[in-house]
Amino acid sequence: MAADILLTFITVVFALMVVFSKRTVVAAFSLLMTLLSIAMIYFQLGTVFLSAVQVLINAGAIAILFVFVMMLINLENFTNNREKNKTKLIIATFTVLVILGVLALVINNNIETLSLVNLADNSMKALFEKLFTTYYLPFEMATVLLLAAIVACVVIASHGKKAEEKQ
Amino acid sequence: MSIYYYLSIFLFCLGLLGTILKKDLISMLLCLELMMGGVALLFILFSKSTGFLDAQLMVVFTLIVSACEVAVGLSLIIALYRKKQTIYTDDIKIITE
Amino acid sequence: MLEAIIEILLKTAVILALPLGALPIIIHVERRGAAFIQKRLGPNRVGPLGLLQPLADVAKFMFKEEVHPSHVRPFFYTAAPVVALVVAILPLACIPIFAPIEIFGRSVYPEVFKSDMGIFFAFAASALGSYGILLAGWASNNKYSMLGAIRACAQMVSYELSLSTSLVAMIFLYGSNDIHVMVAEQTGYWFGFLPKWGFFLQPVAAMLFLIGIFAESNRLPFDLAEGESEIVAGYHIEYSSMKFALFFMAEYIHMIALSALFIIMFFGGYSLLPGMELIADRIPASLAILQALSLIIKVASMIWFFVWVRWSFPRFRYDQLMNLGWERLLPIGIANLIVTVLFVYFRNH
Amino acid sequence: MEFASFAVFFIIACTLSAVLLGISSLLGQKRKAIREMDIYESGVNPVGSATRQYDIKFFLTAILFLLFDVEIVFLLPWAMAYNGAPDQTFMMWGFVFFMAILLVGYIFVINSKALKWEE
Repeated sequence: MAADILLTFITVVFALMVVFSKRTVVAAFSLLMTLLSIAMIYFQLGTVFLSAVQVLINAGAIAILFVFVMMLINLENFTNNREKNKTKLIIATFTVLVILGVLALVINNNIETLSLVNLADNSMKALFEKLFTTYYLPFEMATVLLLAAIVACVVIASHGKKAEEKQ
Repeated sequence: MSIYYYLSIFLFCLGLLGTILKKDLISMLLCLELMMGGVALLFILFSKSTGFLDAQLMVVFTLIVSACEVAVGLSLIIALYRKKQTIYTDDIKIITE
Repeated sequence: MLEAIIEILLKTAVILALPLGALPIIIHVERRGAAFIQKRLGPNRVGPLGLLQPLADVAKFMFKEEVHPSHVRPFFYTAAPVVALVVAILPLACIPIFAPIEIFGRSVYPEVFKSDMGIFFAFAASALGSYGILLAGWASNNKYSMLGAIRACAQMVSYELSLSTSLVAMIFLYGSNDIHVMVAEQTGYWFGFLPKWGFFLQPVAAMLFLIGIFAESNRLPFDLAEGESEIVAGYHIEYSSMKFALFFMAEYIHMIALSALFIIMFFGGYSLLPGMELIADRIPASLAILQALSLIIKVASMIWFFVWVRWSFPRFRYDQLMNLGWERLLPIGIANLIVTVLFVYFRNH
Repeated sequence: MEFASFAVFFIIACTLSAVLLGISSLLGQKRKAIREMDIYESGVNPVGSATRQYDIKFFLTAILFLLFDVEIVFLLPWAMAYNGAPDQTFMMWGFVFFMAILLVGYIFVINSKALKWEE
C-alpha cells in the first residue's frame, strides 16, 4: 500500500508541474517524469509488457520529440507574460472541477465492485496470441493509421522546404 | 489499488484543464498526452478488476493512436511555425492568409 | 523481511561495483591500447606500468575547480550529468551475471530486477540514453553544445531502429524475453565443438546490433557528437571537472551495458566458455563464479574490440552516417526479420 | 518485490552521482574569475543567441523514428506468441501482411528524399 501512495504522489507532483510550470521546457521534462512514473505504476499492477512499452515509446520517443521541437522552436525569446484573463481561468477550473467531482462520485459509489482486484493475470503469451489472432483486424487498421501518419508527417514537414527552393 | 482510480481521473481532468488554459500549442499537446496517460491507466485498472484481460490490448491501441497524434500534431506545429514564426494561439487568429 | 533487504543491498552492491570498479581499468586499457596501436608507449609514469594513472585522473577530477558559467541554465546544467549517469546505470539492473542458485533453501536471482521481460527492459532503459545529452546541450546555452546534442540525439535515435529490429529477430528465434531462457538455449554444442551461440544462428542480426552499439554509445567511428575537428567538444563543452567526469563515466557504463546485451543475445551471456565445464564438473559449488567469470571475460573482449575499432577507423561524415542508418541498416534489419519468421515457421512445420 | 529492489537500485544510483558531484564541489577551489564565466566559443566573442534555427531534417528523423519504432516494438508480442502458437500459419501470413504495410511506408520515406542529407 505504501508503494501505491508514493507512486501516486510522484505522478501527481509531476503532472501538476506539466500544467502549471512557466517555461515549456520544464513542462516537457516533467511530462517525461510523469510518463516514467506511470510506467512504474503499470509494472506495480503486474502488466510488465505495457510498462516496458510505455518506457520505450512514450518516455523514449514521444518525449524526445517534444524536446526536439522545443529546441527547434526557440521558445525562450517569446515573451511569456501574455495577459492572463482571469475570467477564462476561473470558468475553466470550475468546469474541470465539476467533471472531476462527477467522476469521483461515480467511482466512489461502486468502489467495492471496482477494487475486487483479482490478479489472475494469465501468462502474457496467451494474451499476445489473442492479440494477433482474434484482434488481428484492429491491429492491421492501427498499422494503416501509422502508415498514414508517416506519409502525412513527411509531406507536412518538408512542404515548406520545396516552397523555399522555388523562390 | 483503488487509489489509482482517483489518480487516473485526476490526470485526465488535469490534462483537460491544461489544454484549456495553455497559451502555446506545444503545451496543449503536452497536456493532451497527459490525458492519454490517464485514460490508459484506467483501461488497465478496469481490466484488472473485471478480470477481462483483453482490455490491456486496448492500451496497446491507445499507445499507437497517441504516437500518431503527437507525430502529426508536431509536424503541423512546425509547418505553422515556419509560416507564421509564432505558435501562440492569440496571434494565430486569421484563417485566410 | 530482513533477508530480502540484505539480498537487495548485496545484489545492488555487486551490480554497481562491477562496472564502476572496472572503469579505471577500462580507461587504462583504452590509453595503453591506443598507444599500442599507434606504436607508442602510453602512460607509464604513475605507478608500475602506469597502472595508477586512472586513479590520478580521478583525483584530478575531484580537485579541479568547479566552474559554473554565468550564462547557463543553473538547475538543468547540474542535473544533466546526474541524469546521464543514472540512465546509463539503469540497464545494468536487468542483466544477470549467473544462473539462479539455491541458497538457504531459496532460489536467489542474480539480477536486481527479475522479470520475464528482462532484455526488453534493459533495451528500453538504454533508449533513454539520449536525455542526458539533450539536457546537457540545451542547458549549456552554447551554439556548439546545442548542435552537438541535436546531432548526437538524431544519430542515437536513428540507429536505435536497427537495434530493435535485430533484437526482435532474436526474440523470434528464442521465443521469450527472459534472459535465463535465452542463455539456457545457448548452452551446449553443435557437432561437438561449435558452441550454440546466437551469433552462428543469426550473423546478420549480430552485425546490425554491433553497428548499433557503436552508434548508440557515440563511439568512433560514430562519434559525430564530440568530434574534435567538427564542433570542438560537442554537448559537454561547458562542463569541467567532476561534471565532465560523470559524462565520461556515463558513456563507458552505457557501453558496458550495451555490450553485455550484445553478449547475452549473441554469445551466450553467462554460459560457460568451452574450457570451463571441466572445472565446473569437478567443483560443483564454483558454477556461479565460473559463469560470472565467463561473462566478465566476454565483456572485456568486447571492450577491447571497442578500443581496437576506435583507433583503426576514420570518422564518418554526418550525411554518410545518417544514410547508413536509414537507407542501409534498416532495410537489412527488416529483410532479416522476414527471413527469421519464415525460418522459424518452416522449422516448426 | 522486484519493484522495491528496483527502487532501491534507482535511489542508490542517484545518491552515487550526487555524492560524486558534492565531493568535487567541496574540494574544488572557488575562484570567481571573469574570463572563465563567458561562453566558450574558442576564444571568439559569441555572436547571436545559442538557439538559432536548425535544419528540419533533425526533426523529421525524430518523427520517423517514433513512427517506425512503434511498428517494430509491437512486433515484440508477435515474437513472444509466435513460437508456441497453435495456428502459426495465420500468424505467419498476418506478419507478412504487416511487414508489407511497413515496407510501403519505408519505401515512401526513402523515395521522397526527406531524409537525404545533401553533401
